[in-house]
Amino acid sequence: MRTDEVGTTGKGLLRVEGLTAGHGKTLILEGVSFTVPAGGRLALLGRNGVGKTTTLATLVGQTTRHAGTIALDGVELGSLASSARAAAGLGYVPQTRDVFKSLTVEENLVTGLKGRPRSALEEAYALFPRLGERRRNGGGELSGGEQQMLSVARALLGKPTALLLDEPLEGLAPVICDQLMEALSRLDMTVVLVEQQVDRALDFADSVVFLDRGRVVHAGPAHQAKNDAALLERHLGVALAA
Amino acid sequence: ATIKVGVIAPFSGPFAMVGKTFKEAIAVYQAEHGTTVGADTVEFVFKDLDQANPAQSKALAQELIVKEKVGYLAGFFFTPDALAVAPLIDEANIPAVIFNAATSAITEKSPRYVRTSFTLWQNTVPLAEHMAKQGIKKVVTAVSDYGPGIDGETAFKATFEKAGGSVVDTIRMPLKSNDFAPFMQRIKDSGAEAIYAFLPAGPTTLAFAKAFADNGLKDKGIRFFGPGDITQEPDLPALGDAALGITTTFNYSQSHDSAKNKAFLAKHKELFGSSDTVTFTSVGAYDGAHVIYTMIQKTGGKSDGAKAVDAVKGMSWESPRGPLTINPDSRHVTQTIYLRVVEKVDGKLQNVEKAAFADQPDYGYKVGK
Amino acid sequence: MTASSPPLAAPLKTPRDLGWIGVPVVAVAGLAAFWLFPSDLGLLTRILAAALYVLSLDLVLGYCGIATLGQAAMFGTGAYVAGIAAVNWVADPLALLAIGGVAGGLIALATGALILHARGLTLLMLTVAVTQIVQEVANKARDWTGGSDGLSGIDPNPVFGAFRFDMVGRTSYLFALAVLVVALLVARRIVRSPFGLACRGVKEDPLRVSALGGSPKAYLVAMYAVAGVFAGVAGALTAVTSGIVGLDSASFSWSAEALVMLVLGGTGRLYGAVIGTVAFMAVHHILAATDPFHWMLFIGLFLMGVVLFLPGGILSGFERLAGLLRRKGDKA
Amino acid sequence: METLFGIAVDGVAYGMILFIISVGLSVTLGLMRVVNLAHGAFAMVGGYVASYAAQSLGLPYPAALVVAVALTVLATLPLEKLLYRRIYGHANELGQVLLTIGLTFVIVATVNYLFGPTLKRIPLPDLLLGTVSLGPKAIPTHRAFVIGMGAVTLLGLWWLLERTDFGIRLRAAVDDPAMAAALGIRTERLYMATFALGTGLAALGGVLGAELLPLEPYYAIRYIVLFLAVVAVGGAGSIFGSAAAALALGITDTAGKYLIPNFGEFFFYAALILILFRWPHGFFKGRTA
Amino acid sequence: MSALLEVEGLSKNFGGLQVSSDITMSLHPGDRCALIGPNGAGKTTFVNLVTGVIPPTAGTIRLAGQDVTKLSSAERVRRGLIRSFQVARLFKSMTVREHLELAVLQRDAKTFRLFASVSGTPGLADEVAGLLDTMGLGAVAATPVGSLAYGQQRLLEIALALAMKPKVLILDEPAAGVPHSESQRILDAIDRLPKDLAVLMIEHDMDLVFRFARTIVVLAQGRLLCSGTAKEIVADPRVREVYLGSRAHAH
Ligand SMILES: Nc1ncnc2c1ncn2[C@@H]1O[C@H](COP(=O)(O)OP(=O)(O)OP(=O)(O)O)[C@@H](O)[C@H]1O
Ligand SMILES: Nc1ncnc2c1ncn2[C@@H]1O[C@H](COP(=O)(O)OP(=O)(O)OP(=O)(O)O)[C@@H](O)[C@H]1O
Ligand SMILES: [Mg+2]
Ligand SMILES: [Mg+2]
Repeated sequence: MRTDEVGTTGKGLLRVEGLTAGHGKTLILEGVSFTVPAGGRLALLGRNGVGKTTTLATLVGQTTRHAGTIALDGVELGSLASSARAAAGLGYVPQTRDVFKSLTVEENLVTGLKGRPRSALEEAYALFPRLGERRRNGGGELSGGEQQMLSVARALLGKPTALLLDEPLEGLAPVICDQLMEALSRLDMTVVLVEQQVDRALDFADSVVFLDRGRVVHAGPAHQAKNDAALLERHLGVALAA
Repeated sequence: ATIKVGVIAPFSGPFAMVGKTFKEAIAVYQAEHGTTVGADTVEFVFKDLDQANPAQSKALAQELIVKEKVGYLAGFFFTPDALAVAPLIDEANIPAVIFNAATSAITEKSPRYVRTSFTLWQNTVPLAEHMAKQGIKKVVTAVSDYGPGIDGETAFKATFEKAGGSVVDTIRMPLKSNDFAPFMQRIKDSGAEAIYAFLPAGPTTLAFAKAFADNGLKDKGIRFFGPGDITQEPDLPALGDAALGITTTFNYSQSHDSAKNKAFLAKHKELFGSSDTVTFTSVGAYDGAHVIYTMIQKTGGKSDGAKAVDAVKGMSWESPRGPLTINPDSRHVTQTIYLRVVEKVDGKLQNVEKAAFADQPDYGYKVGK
Repeated sequence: MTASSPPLAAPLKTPRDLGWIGVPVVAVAGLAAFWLFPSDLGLLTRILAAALYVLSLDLVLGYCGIATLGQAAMFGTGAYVAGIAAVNWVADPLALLAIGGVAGGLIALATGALILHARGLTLLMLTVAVTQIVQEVANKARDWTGGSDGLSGIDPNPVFGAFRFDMVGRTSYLFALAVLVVALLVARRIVRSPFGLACRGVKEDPLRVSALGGSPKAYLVAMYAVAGVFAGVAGALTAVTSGIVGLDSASFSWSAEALVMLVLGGTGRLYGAVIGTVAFMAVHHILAATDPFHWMLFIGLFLMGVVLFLPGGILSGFERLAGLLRRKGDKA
Repeated sequence: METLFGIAVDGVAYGMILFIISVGLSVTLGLMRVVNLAHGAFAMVGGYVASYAAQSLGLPYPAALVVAVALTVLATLPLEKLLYRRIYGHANELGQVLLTIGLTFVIVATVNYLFGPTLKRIPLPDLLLGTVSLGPKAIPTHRAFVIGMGAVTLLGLWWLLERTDFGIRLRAAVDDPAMAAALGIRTERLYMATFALGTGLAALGGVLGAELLPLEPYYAIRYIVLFLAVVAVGGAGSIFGSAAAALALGITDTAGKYLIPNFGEFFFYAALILILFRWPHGFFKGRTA
Repeated sequence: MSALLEVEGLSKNFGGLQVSSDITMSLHPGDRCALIGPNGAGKTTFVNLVTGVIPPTAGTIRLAGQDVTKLSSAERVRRGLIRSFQVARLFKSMTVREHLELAVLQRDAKTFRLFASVSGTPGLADEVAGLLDTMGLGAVAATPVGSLAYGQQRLLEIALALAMKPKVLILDEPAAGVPHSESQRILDAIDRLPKDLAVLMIEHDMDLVFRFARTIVVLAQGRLLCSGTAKEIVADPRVREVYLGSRAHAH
């Protein structure tokens, strides 16, 4: 893959090879491979139900891995417990947000600190002022979008070396989307982004992988894909609003 | 031939001790009198019924009669379990010898019941009379709210008031009570000089006696009377000094001073290493075994319930607890009831006999509820 | 996977019950037991009645997700009302079952309407409280129920005026078996009805059900009442076949035992109730007979073993076995 | 008036004992969402250890208390690893019920075998014997002591669970274990620690409560309803809730027994129903999301 | 024509926080209205109020002329006020088909039939089949919903709403997590609905909003900011400022 040649200085080199995984016995992914260089940004795209979420979930260790390797900066994560992977530098924003409903906003953020001082919480409130206003509210009381913000902020607080985002823009107002993508692009960490807003995703990413039925069906640079209407049509069934 | 006797009793669960004492007492009896009567060998078959459960009791009796082909039923710790078999023993014409279940009404329910234990009336009447004689005027009754407790209350009230005393308050305590402080408060407020208390032996009695001491009723000079079950020997160590001074009437105490009892205890110790667990249920079973042996002998081994029961009506004999007679109509043992006080006898808490009331019948027979 | 197949594996749907074979299997097994253990009919009869009782719990727990420790309230009510009726007025066994069922259903309806707004532990506690109160009423109403001495003297007429309840217990057993089989058929019908479907919806997410325009509580109360009828019949059946009713029939521990037996067999499958009951009571009986002093140790280990090695209950074990065999079959 | 005062004092005393005995369950059931019916068994184990330590080894009461708690925790930690770990999680409540009942049976049988069915006691130091008088009303010194211990436990737990990162992480891990793990929280260790806390508290309660709930093998089963009642009324997982509930139930029970002893049972359970009707989630809405 | 849904002076506070303040609006037969606004503006709350999930602090709600403010949510559903959930809320262990069967049976008030059989209910199977292919869920009909991809669950959400034959249909972010290719299905399905019913959609995906809505209502901090046609809204500087942001012109 071309992405291999991109400078792999700094931390966050994520290499996934021959990943075959699923839920229990039911296989979802078959031999998924891709590599994201340190600080690289990969967009992981595909239709409904092709295995995007399963891929990310497998990286963080929430599914059953039948074969394949997951290496972050050369450290093999595949056999580690979910918590150990997080410790090794993985950050995860699940599609279903998964905020802790019984904890307050502030407590939710604390769970993401990974040992950093509480003062660090201000970073989150700076990124999403809305959360600051709600810090005493129960996580379950938040609006859909607010939960999304909370989930993202919580992941960022841990200063992961590689961040996995599953449709982070879902349910966010366009302005907020702008702000979030803007904030993300300022981060220097490896990012794997699953997103339905293909145009935004491709603007953000430098390389892209298309999944179909649990397999990688195309991998390449993002800018190329963005202008290849046929490709998008084939793998997503959409042409971007020009 | 082999004649089987089916014993239904708790061998597991909270009341496992009872089954154990039954079993041991029977073993002692057989050790003394052999396992044969005339040409027949007597074999005891034990069935576990861990708690009051009449339906199960009946099923077990059925199994014993139909499958084990027993000629006699025996045991029965709880009243309902004894009552449950009435239709069976009538239809199968089999005698049922009750080692414990103490509600008077039972023997009225079938002519084939014979009982070798005691009833609450039997223990309570002499106690109430004694208390009256002591010049006690005002008493509170505190009993667990179930059959035996209520029997006790009724018996006491009737007798004590007839003897000129007055029962200032009758408290029926839920069986599941843990904290007895409020009852103690109530007893205090009632201004009674003494209480008549009955609870099933075990944790509740312990908690009750503790509360009695802890809440200063003892110090206030209120006296504690009751049927002997509440100070049965196995519980005394746990009761500790809280039990000192509790005055009870009962048909048996380990410390009963008689040759028969000494022999009985000795044999028990010989067989089982210790006789600490010997208590009223032991003699209930021991004498029950005697009755059954007599029945077998008198009927020459032919199983005929009606005959067997008739054969023992009116029979008298000397038991470790004293002289016994089976009253022909109530088919319940007439026996001596002893007045005991809990005292420390060389470091060990004991029910020490102070007086004896001879030939006490079941005053509760045909009294009805 | 071929390109045409949708990107998902075979549905992981568990069978809701053993299908139509279940009922005949129970009937046949029941008759077999009748021939095999002719002198244990007393115990076997109790097992059948208990199975019906546990089945009633499965309707609530397995199909509505209401965990209750109060099933004995309905069982006890059914038993006592039928018993009292038998002692005072009615003698026909079938009529007595009907009376018990109605009584159980009514008490369930009344208490259910009162407590079923609650969930989880709260509901568990409420059901316990109801049971305790029912038991206490039975204890207090000595003149009617005999209190702790038990309600004895129940002596019903022969079934259909022809088969009298003999000492060996043949009539009792066959009578109980017939009742259980009928009950299974009815229960099976109910859980596969639209009503059953709605109840499963409530089990999963009550709020979603009300968003579909249904009232979750109405379903719960209804099913609770239906289960009450089953439990009441079971109680009456016990009263009729054993001729006596004790306070234990409305006790907390009897409720707890129902739960244990059901979970042991497997919830939400009807037959799990039967299997669990047979397994538990048989094991209990055998252990208690062989080693009364320590049966508790072994039954404890037995329960733990099932949870650890057969999660989902004994029935799920069978299902997995069947699954393996089937796969073997496919290979061959 | 004096009567009311008497009822209040006895009620509070009883309530605090209930709290001490039940709070451990509030931790395992309320916070970890494990329907741990073996709570009574653990409490009993604690009691027996203390009884043995005091009577056979002649240790002084405080020492016996510490030994009991420590040994119980040590003895039960393997259980967490071998048994409980497999049944954590919402989906499995019924499995939890069955397993913990089984465990209880095993413990009962074992204790019965080792110590016999007779009642055991934990002799009190002279300090705790006798009574202390509060105005017109006197209560056993031992109860006053328990009240004190209860208050300490209450505050300690509240601080631990609400004010420390440990508390936050724990609640997160209970709320959504998978997500918590994905955030780097080591759920297993957290659960183990909390389980230890729960059993430790159970043991403490078993020892301190022994005067009221005497030790015998069936202790483990006899009182479980009582414990559940306290937790339910308090609102699962809320420590203050449990305390409030314990007091409320204690006072209710006392009042019922004092005023209408012959219907005490009705009174208690009727009150329970009313309370739970008014507060379906317990006094302090439990942490059930 | 008279309004199907009328909301008047609707307000809601959570503790001190005013989440909806004095909202007044109405939907008429045939309306295709989009409700947009920043996160936390109070859109979902508004839906919850209208559908009776939570009680309002003040205000009245009328459905086809009748005041339903006091009615339970279930009662409102029975009167044709149907909503779909922002975060899919489904019965995890039940299959897709069972979901639709339940919805239809519930709609026809047949769910208290204890002794009937589901499969035997006349007309049910066909109707369910119809719904399945409207949403392209045929392939997963027998799959327990717990093992559906999120997007597929969203489609089922819509299918359920349709199954209930609504008079007023409220869709809370129906396309969230559904890619554009699929979201077209949703629009098609909505287009096929009887013309005389009113649809209110909450959505952050602007193409979808513009493709769907004839009128757009903007909510901000619990108040109605403005309403109008797509053009007017896009043109409104306040809307750009609080909501659309820079990318709006892309459309
Ligand atoms: N718990 C589960 N058990 C079994 N199969 C599952 C489970 N969860 C998802 N699947 C299946 O795995 C496949 C991939 O699901 P996944 O959520 O990864 O898709 P996705 O690409 O994220 O789709 P979407 O864009 O809708 O989120 C789907 O076909 C889904 O049905
Ligand atoms: N139960 C509650 N308690 C307290 N605050 C609440 C509660 N429910 C909602 N809120 C607050 O009300 C505000 C509006 O919530 P709502 O869900 O209506 O927003 P929304 O417009 O749907 O936002 P989104 O587009 O992100 O879904 C949010 O700030 C939320 O924090
Ligand atoms: Mg996904
Ligand atoms: Mg919303």
